[in-house]
Amino acid sequence: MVNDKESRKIVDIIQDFARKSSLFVLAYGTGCGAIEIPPTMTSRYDAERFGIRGAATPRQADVLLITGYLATKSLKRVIRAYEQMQNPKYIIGFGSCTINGGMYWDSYNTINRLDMYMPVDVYINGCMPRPEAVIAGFAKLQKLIQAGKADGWERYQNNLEFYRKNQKKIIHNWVMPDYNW
Amino acid sequence: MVVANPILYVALPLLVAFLLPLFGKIHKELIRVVPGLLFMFLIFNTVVLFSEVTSTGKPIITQIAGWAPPIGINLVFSAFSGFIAGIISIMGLLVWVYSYKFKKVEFDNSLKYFVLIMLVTAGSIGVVLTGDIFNLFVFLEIVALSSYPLVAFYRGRDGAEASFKYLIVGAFASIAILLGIVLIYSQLGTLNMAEISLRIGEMPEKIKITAFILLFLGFGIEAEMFPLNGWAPDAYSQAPGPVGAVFASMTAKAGIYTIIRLVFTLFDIDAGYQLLLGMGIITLVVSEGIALRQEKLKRMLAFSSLGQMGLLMIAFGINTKAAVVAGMFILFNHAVIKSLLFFSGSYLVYNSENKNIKDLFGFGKKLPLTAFLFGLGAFAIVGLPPLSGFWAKLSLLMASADSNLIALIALILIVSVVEIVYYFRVVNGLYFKKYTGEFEPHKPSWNASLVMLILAAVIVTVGLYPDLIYNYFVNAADALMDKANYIQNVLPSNFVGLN
Amino acid sequence: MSNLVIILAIFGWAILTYLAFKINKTLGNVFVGVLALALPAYFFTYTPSDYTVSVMGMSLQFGFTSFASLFAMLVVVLSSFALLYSIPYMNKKDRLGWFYMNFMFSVGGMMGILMSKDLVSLFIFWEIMTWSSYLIVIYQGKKVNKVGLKYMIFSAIGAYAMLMAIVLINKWSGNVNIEQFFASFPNYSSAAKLLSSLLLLTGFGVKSALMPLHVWAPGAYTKSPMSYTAVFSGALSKMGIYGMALVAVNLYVHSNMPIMGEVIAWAGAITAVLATFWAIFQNDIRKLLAYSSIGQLGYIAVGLGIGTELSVFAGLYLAILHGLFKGVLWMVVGAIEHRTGKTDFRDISGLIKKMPFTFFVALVAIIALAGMPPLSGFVGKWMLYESMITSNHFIMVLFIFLSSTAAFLYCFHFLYGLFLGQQEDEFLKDVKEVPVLMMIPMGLISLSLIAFGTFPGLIFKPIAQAMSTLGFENVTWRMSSLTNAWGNSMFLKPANFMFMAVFVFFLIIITVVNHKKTKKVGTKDIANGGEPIRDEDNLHYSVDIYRPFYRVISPIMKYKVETFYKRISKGIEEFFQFFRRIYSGNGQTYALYVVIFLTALLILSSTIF
Amino acid sequence: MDIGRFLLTSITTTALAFVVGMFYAGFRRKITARVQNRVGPPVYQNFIDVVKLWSKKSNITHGVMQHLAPLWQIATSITTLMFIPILVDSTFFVNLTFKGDLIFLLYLMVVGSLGMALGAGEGGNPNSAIGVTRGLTQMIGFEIPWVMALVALMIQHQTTTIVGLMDVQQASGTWLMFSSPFAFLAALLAMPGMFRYSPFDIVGAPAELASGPISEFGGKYLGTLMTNGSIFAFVKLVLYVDIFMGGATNLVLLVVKTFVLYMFPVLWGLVSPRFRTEQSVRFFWGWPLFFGLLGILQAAFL
Repeated sequence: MVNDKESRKIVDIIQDFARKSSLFVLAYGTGCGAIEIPPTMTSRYDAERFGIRGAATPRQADVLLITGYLATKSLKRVIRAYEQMQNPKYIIGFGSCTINGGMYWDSYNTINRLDMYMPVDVYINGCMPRPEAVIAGFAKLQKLIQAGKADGWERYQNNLEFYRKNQKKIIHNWVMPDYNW
Repeated sequence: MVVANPILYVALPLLVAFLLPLFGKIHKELIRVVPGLLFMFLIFNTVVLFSEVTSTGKPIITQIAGWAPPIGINLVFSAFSGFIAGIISIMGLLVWVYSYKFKKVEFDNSLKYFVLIMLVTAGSIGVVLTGDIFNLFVFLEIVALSSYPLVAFYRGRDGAEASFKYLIVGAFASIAILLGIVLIYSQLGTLNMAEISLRIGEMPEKIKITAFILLFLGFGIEAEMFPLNGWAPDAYSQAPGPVGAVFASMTAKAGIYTIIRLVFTLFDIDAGYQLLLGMGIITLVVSEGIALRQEKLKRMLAFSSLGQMGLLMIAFGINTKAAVVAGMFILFNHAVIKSLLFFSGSYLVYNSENKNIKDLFGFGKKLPLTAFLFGLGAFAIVGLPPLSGFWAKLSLLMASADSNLIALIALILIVSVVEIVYYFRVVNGLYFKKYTGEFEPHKPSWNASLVMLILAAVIVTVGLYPDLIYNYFVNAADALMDKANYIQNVLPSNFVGLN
Repeated sequence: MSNLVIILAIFGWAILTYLAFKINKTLGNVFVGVLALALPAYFFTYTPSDYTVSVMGMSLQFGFTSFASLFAMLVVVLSSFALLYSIPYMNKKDRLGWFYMNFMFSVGGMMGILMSKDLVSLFIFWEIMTWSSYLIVIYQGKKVNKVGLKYMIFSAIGAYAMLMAIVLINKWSGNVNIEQFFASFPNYSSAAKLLSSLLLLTGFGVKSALMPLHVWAPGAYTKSPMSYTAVFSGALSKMGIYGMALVAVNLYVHSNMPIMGEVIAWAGAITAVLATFWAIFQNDIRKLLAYSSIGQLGYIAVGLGIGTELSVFAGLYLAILHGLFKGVLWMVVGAIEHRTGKTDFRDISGLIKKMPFTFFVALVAIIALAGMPPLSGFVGKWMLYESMITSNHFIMVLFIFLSSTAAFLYCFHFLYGLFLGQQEDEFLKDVKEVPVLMMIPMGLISLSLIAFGTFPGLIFKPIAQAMSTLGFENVTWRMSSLTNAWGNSMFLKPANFMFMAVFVFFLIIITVVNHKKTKKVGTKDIANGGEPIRDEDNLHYSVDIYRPFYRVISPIMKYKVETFYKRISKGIEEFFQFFRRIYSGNGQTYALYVVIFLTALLILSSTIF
Repeated sequence: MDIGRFLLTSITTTALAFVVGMFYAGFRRKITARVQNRVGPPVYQNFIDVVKLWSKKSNITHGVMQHLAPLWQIATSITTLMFIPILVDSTFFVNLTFKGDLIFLLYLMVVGSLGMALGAGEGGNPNSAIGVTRGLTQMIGFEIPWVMALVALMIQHQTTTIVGLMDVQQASGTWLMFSSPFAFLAALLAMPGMFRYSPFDIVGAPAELASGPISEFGGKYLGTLMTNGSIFAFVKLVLYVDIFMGGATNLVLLVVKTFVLYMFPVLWGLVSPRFRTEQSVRFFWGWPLFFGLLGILQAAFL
């Protein structure tokens, strides 16, 4: 996939517009940040305005939200969920914890940098990020998608060995099936 | 006719019975061979006489010692009595073949056995053939007296007990019959059945009925009618294997013959038919019901046999020609099928102490032929086509339908379902229950197998083509139903005179 | 060549086959194969001629009516397929000669029933069919007393009811000829009409497993080898339908007793509903299909009971069709049993991976069973519904609709539980597709099911001929359209072709688009909250899957007819136990009986004589 | 039949159904949002969703049945559409209107669900199987009153075709929903079940079953399913309108009538919590069944 805007065909532009305007979110409530999802989705902030809605299973989802700290135990599940999602797929790191560990930076059972393990497209800073910030993050993601630059899923494919190495450092009893695309 | 004569039926077996010990002195094997020869001759006798009866259409009447009836004693070989006599002699031969090796090592026992069998044969055929009521009584006594030791043959406690019960009840039968005969003789002054039949109207009503009741009771005991058949299950189950078949195919036939003669020929009481029918129904239901609850094979077969006797009484109690034909058919079937069941059944429980049904579980694989033949017999007796039992049942049902006895049809069919239940339980057990290993299967000897195969062949053949013997039944029924003809043939002069 | 020869030839061949298996298994199989091929070859080429045998003063007549030959066609086709199928299926079992002999006996029995023109020979062949099927039911030796004896008892009750009817008919009509019975039936008194027809119905109802008399069916269908059950449930139970059609149509419809037809129809409707409910909750495939068979026979009874032209036509069509698709389904079960040795939903899953052909034929048969367009089952369902609606059976139509909607539940359960769902490598390791000889029968019947879906006229012709025997002359039929009594029509070709066209169009689209990036993944790779599933985790959800529905209808399901029968039989046994005490084994008692009997007779002599 | 003309009309009909159905789904989301005091997505949001799903770059399938599952659905929907008169006495939208009748439609309409059930089953996801069993159970529930309503109409007017029923309404000038109110009530109450809208949405409850039967479907499969959903919704609505509301003489009227009818399950769904499976079956076998019976009695005896 070529990333410069000039060479893109009209079909790609339409498709990217559709991808941007219809984001199905697999809200994986890993950490305390998950509490900010309900106000984002419900009447006060109403993310559905922007075509953002929940999806029940990874098969249907486009966006994986990592809501806050990621315990080593849930990392495995998150990776699994991500790998089951279908391309193109995006990850939004949510809150400080996903950037550098946040208040859990020295905890024995959380990971500090999410992008060592998974390809993050957009980070939303804050502890907690308020719904406004969340929506701003989504807007940023939408811009990236429209520009064809939200290529986390490609990075994951291309650098799978790097991610696997880091993942296996954390997850000792590795029983995951192979990532097959 | 020199060679074949009805008298030989009675005389020869009696003679052989008495001479058998002497034969035994000459050569041990003779006690086995001679009865067989005798039976073969009896069958020959039957064939010859029967062909004559069929060709002339008249019964053969033999006068003993040259005295003409009603004074003299006579034997009447009609299509009816001759048919039963034929069945008895053929079954006798088969029993003989079956039990040829019976107790071969114990000379005394086998001698006893064959003598008794001879006596039973003589008595049974005598009962069937005689035209004289007192002689009938005498022959019945011969049957009874030879049956007692057969029941107690094994000299065990149970056998003796069964025999004793038989004896007690048999004594009642003797008394009742004798009293009845005395009553008749005192009123009519004759013992000839034809003449009694002719002049029964002369008897005062009360005495006639009393005599009828007494004879009915006595003959009912011999015919295994409920509730007079308490002796029968014990006797059947305690007697040696082949004797069960003897009882079913010979003595029971004699017993039912007496009661048929009583109702059909001797007396002119219409209620007699209904009484016979009613008692038949009760016998059928009670016996088959009890057979359902039996745990011992032979007792089950015995009760089933009683049920068949009930069926016979029903058939003759209906008193139409079709019903009597059906009755003859059932009589034939009962002899053949029940013998097959007794023959094969006794091999199945050969080594078992208590002869329990559960002792023969799994024998289907151990004794394939015997088990198969038992199964075939079971299929036949419950009336599954294309075996012979079906045609008998069908003709009985059609006869009852013709007489508007719809409830009776339903009853018979319900009882047939009960029959299916208990027979199929045994057959299922034979083939599909696990072999306990407690009892060694005993292989039937070749002669026993032969007999069973012959019986099975008869069952199948008659089932496939009932017309083969159907005409005999019709003729027999004709002979039985036509009372006037009977009287005319026995007493030509009197009958004409009366008219 | 006379008709009787066919039957005798089959019986003779049965015995020869038995002997052949005694010599050599291969030889025996050859014998089986020869019959399987010769039977249809002979049946479809010969010209029937009547034959009369005289037995015991009754004349037994043999010959085909066109109605009987419709059913004979089903019997011949299904039996020859089932015999072919048996050869590989039964290969590893023992006592094959016995099995095939009884198999052929029952085939001969069925042919005999259809050839009989009088009631006695019908009864004889009926009983031959009954005991030979009984011998096969107990052939595997499982639960012989519980299942086999139950089958035999019910069959006997039915058969004896029939026998009673036959002897009564013989009395009332003067002979046992079937046609003359129908001719003289209107002259019967009303009690005689009721009695004779009800008894006949009981007889036929047992074999066709109508509701209060169905108790034997689940066990018997389950316990016989599947290759025989295909015939048992497909063709043998149709003998009951055959008789019922004769009774319902010839006696009730044409003799102005429609109320009895209603009784049959209602019995059928209730059977259809309850049996379907029971089928839904089964966890054994064979039980499921057995109950389903009972339910399907209920539809047929409804069609025959209503007795209009369309409904009888629908009933006959469904009867033939049920024989075909249930034949396939039992063969499918047999195939699964053959390859996996299991028949319980607990043990089986994901067979589509290893047995795709079997899955395909099962799918076809199930769609036909469920009555879905575009396959043949729908044609029958359509005619049945239309006939009910046009004849104002509006409550009954709801029962039937409830039943056929509920049937979707077990249809799904069947396909999903066996073929779909989680694929367990451990379980599927040794499974492979069935041998070709088993595929051929299943495949051919499935093809016919597909063909009849669009061109039911292929089979309408013999049905229309059969209808003329039943007194519906000149039934009009068309190759691929249906019409009801109000003149509303259903055109199958446009409907089915439209469906297929759209299907294929979208199939192309969905396959072509993004084809390279469409991956096939295993069933362990499922979205389950991110937890990877290990090989030993079995997430197959196929046992007790309809609990919510059970909670809804549990008030009905509490009552089982079987309990009622159990109570009756227990009562009877206890009653006879009482009798048994009469024989105390004591000589004095017996003597007492004699005295009592004598006294009673003497006392009662004045009243008796 | 002229095949070219048929192709034209059928494709037009399908396109119409697709567009209208999509907008209805959009309106439903919009209305839902407004009721929940939200702005909600644009009404064309569903088009975007479908386009997005079709433009997914990878797809997974568990096997051939799952691959075929959406096809059963969509083939069913479009075939059903062909058999339903879109407009009264229209010379254009004839399609296959005169080739089938209501019994056929009743059966045809469930083919899709069963094909879908098989596809969902092959996915091997227990959630799908649970969803399917619930869906099938619920189907038994709502089909009965629905069929009762149809039977009542059929026996009253002695016809089994939709065209026949529409002719009856044309001739009498009265809609069947007024002349057969009980049948209409029964059918109306069965409607939310048919749409699987709340309170009968336990089949695919997202929080409970992870969207049930479709939980293994993504990308183009889900896109096909959504397309089908909109067409099928239109099919059902037009069927109701044709049968009970006299059909429509032009497209505007058709849209108005179907939209009004559509509001019933939508609005009811908005204010209802979710029924458990057995509760929903009991619901359908309660009042709707009673109304259906009344309808049949009315048809049979009045």
